[in-house]
Amino acid sequence: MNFDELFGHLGQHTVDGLAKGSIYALVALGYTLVYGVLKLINFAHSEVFMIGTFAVLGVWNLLGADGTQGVAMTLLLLAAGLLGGALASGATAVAVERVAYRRLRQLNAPPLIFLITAIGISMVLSETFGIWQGRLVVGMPTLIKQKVAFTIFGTEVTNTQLITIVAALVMMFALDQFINRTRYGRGVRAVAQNPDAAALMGVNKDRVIMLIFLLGGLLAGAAALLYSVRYGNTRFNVGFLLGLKAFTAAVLGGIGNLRGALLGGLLLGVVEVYAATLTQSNWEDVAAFVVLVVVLLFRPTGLLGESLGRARA
Amino acid sequence: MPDEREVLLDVDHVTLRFGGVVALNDVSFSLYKGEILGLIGPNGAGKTTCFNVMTGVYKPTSGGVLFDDKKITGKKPHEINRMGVARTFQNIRLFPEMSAIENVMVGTDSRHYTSVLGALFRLYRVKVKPEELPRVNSSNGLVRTWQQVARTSAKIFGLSRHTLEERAGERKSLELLRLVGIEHRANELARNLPYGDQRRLEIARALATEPKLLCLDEPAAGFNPAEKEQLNQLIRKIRDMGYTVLLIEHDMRLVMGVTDRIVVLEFGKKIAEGTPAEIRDNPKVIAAYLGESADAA
Amino acid sequence: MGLSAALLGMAACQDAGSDDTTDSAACGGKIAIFGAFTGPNAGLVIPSLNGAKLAVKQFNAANPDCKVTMQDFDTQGNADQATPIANQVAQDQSFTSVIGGHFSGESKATMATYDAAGLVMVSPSATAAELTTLGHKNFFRVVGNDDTQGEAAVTYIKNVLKGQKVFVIDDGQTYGVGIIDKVKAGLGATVAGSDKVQTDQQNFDATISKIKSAKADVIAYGGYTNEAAPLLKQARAAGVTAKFLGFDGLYDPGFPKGAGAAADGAVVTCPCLPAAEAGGTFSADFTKEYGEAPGSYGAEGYDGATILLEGYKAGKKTRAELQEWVRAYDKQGVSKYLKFAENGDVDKSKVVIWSYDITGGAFKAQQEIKLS
Amino acid sequence: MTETTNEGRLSGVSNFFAGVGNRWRGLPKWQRGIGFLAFVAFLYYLPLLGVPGLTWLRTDSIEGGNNWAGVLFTCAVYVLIALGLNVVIGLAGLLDLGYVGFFAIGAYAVAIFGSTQSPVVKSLQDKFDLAPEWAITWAICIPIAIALAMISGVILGWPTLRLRGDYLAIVTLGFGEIIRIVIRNSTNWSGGPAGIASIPGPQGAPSADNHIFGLIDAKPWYWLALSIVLLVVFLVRRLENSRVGRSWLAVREDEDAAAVMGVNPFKFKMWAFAIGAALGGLSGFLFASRQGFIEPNQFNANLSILFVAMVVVGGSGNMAGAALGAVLLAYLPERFRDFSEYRFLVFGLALVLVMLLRPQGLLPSKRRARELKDRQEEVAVGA
Repeated sequence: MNFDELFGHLGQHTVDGLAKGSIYALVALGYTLVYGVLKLINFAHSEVFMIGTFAVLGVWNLLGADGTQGVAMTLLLLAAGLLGGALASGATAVAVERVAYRRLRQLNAPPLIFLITAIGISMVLSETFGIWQGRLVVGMPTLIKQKVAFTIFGTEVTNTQLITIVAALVMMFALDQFINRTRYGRGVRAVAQNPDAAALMGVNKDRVIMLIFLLGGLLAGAAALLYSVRYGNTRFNVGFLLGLKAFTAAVLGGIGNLRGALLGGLLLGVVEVYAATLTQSNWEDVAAFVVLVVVLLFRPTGLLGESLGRARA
Repeated sequence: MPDEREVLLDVDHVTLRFGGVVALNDVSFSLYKGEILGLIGPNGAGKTTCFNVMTGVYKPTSGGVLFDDKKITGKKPHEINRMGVARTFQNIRLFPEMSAIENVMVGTDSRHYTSVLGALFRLYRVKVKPEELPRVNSSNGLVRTWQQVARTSAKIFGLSRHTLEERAGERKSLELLRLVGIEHRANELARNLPYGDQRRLEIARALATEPKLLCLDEPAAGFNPAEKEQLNQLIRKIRDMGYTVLLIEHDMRLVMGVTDRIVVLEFGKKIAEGTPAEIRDNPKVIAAYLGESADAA
Repeated sequence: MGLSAALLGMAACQDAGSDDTTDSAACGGKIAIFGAFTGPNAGLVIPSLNGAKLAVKQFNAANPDCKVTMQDFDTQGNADQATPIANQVAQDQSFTSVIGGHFSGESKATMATYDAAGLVMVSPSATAAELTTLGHKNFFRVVGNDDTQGEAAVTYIKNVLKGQKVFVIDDGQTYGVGIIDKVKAGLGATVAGSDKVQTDQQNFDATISKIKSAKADVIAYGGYTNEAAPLLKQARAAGVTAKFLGFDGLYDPGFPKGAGAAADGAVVTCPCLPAAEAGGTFSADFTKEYGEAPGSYGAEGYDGATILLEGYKAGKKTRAELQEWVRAYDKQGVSKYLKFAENGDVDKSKVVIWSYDITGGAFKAQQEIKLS
Repeated sequence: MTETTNEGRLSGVSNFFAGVGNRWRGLPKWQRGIGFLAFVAFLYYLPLLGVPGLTWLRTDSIEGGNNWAGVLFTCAVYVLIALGLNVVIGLAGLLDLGYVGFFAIGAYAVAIFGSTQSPVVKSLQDKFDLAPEWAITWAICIPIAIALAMISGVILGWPTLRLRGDYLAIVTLGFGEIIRIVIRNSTNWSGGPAGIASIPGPQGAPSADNHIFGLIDAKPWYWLALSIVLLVVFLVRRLENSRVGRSWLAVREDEDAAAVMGVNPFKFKMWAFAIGAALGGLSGFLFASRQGFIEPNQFNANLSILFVAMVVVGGSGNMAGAALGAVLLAYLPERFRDFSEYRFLVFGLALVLVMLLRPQGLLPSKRRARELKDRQEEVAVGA
């Protein structure tokens, strides 16, 4: 147990953890949105994220990113990457809903069937990329050279970390506002609370469900961009572990609860970095799951409790 | 006169709050062995909540419930059931994918001892009386031989407790189905039964747990007058069999006709208690019900 | 591909333990070669397969009256998938020798089966030191084991990199752990810190912090590309300038590709010979045949096949005869002088270990590391 | 358009099954008994399969050698797993995504206590001055494996069975991963990433002298596994048709109502979990004994998901269905090895198609199928 290292650079590890957790949180939102409305674990969401990273890579390659471009070009590449990633992920998410879930919803199949279908879809997507892109890690151009953005209390915060955390928070805030303030958001909340009543009130349930898949996909695409900027690598199975963690984060915070996803993601990121620092990196998954079990023991519905409908609370 | 009788259930100053809402406010009443007590009140008066407190679904904020001189508040629902409280549900809650008789057998199981090991290995043998031995009655030679082997082995080794309990449970379940009048539907899935039969099945299932107290939650809801009359008969029959009955019911004719005493709740408070005749003339009760019907109109 | 492992894994078998029915008249026989010919680490193994294929092709061309065939079996480097293959090969009496396994796990998993069937195994690249200590007499390898590679790495770190503070990382797998333990033991007090990462890990912040805190000047990494490439990339991005030393697991074109510019200057050691140093015309032949220079273990694959082929040529036909042939083999190969010690390891004095550095995304042979 | 025809075909298949099933149930008891015995005999005969016309079932990929009996052994082990998981998912209605954890515990139990190469056995040898060939006998490892799996099932179930379904899913998933990672990261007792070799079988440590349960011939292993499967089918059937089975169903259908009727939901859920765990441990035990070598990578989360898929694809709640699912998912990838790289793409596609076209599973339990049908009707009425 390396307490000296942990407490010696506590701020540093916390910032590392927050940056790591921000990506978990963005992906977790996809799980939470779908769960909040459909009470369904969308296991294919990890592949939605994976496809986002490949889309970002594709866009960058197309535009000839090589890590030596100027500021304007960098901004353009970021924007194009965001667009490409979000579109690809969003489209994938919506397609998954159309192909796999819609029919099952019409059959009113039990949740277990959705789960297996989602697993099947997830296999199809990741295997397709495994065959197409190879099973080895794929490098991406380094878009933003990592530099220390500022230092507080001896903790160095790098520019990419800053971008990741800030972007995640901004998107989270935007989503929160969208769900709570807009007409579409009201529809989502209505369906989440009582699908039948919402249908009676004239909310188009299928539209709302499409919307949440799209939103989840867009956020996963954004996460894919941040991931690409920060880590500069991807792989056909990059989504598996990350998706698992993101889902854990969603449950940790209270699945179906948007702010819970944020809290859960950040907490999980920090816990993992602390655990990896205290012991060794190959214990971080154990730490993550142990925290999950302990939290659920004391708060059986997660830290903030579930409910998309009452996200305002 | 009532005081001479033995108290079976004692609801003692029970208060239950949900957040800011007071669902039950200092409710007290007693139930005597062998009587039929009606629990009435306008919608939302707290009748079903009161049931839920008695059967362990909710824990009261303060106060307690004594059953057979034992405290049952804080006990788990299945423990309370074993102590002798059974109930039906206002919104029918059968096990829809099990057959009628299986539903009742779940009830009889609560008095049985066989568990996983018993069912798996069936080592606990019980001697059986000659008339209970398996019969040899098949015309097929192969089967007949098998039956003979089974009979001989039962003679020598006895039968397992599992087998005996299964048989007893089946027999008793059939009797109860006959009692409530749906014996002919024993093998149908609960969800396929007509509405009235589902209600009857709930009563049979509750009786199967061999309760001392049977709580019926609006058993006549949705019944036509003829069915209500049958139910009236059934409840009396059940009481005559020695059960104590607590009845929540909206239908005044049924309540007034069948109960020995009545407790009236309004807004979570007890407003009256007495014989049907006393309740009928109680101005508070009349006000409560008139108020309700005025609202409803 | 755990799932694939799961699905395929548990099968194994044979139908009849029939007698040795090899046709005694004809010269020649059948070789089975197994390894990770697909999957993430196939890049490490394919050159060896190609080397062996080349040897067989040349042999058959030179000896039309002594036909040897070789059949390849893909394990994806997975112990689970190697066992059913071992069972099939073991009971198909037409197979009289085996090349493989290419990774240590699959070798360990199948050794007992091949041993029971009396089949000799010649491994071009399974390097876990443990393999030759398990008491199976049928296993031989034409490479130095991880202990010798670890020793070489220690020498290299001390003499060439002049590391004062070495940070060691492994991936928690058999191969990585084995080699790093050896390095740690050899370096003693100069090890400034250590970490263990895990397969498919994506974020290495904690590891990088540890490297920084240790103020390491050399990083030694035992493992494969999928984790090493992102780790190195993230470390360089975070401003870690320590020299990076990997082992043969990273001697794979995928590594510089995955790590990009960050890989420049990284060094890997490998108990395999640079193409240009290989004896005879091997390197030229290989390049001619496959259009690229033999990568990792190309020469070793060729040597492994050659040992067996010469056995067939010498008239050895049964499994037992071939096993004896390999045990007694004593000859110069293209990668090194081939002579096996009692336990099946290649004679330690004959082990050849080279270091390769990466410049501009390609491996370049640097120097041979002499074992002290 | 194609979709409808597929559907039509599939429902034709299911009608066929239903027809066969009804006719089967219509037969006198003794005829059914004989039919069942004939089926069992066929199962025992299967590894020798040489009937012309059926030989295409075999999975021989090279001339002269085959792993047909080995594949059958795999199928039998998977059936055992499916039977255990079916108790948890199909009967008690608990979604367990960490079943591989119990499988791993069973496998590691026999490896750690039975192999001469395990660190635990070695330290026992040192401590008590035993011969280097000493290890705990295979037969004694059976109860150890089952007991360890069962105990870990109880330890996992105790805090988590109070959680609602989806939470249980993620917690069990985490549990499976924790088991694997802990085994992998601890070298001093589990052999760490290198795994443990020389795992014994009924005839002791693997060696060329084991003529029955040897390394190469899988037939005896298959017969052993098949016998265990039949025994387990018999025992689980006993449970299904008892107070225990009724309680599981009742809890699955309406937990609160069951509790009020005197069923202790926690107790029966725990039993389901423990029984499932025990069977998982037993199958892991068999797997490891046959394999002779195990390493932690063989027990990752994907495997748990595959296990759940077996039960659901086959027909959750129905032993025959779960077994069919297990056989298919173990057998098909072996039979179609030639697809190689595309195997898992095809596997995923098949999973999706089966679920979309036949959501109740291939051989649904009568109860589950009816539930689904009724739900469809509800929707139709609602729409």
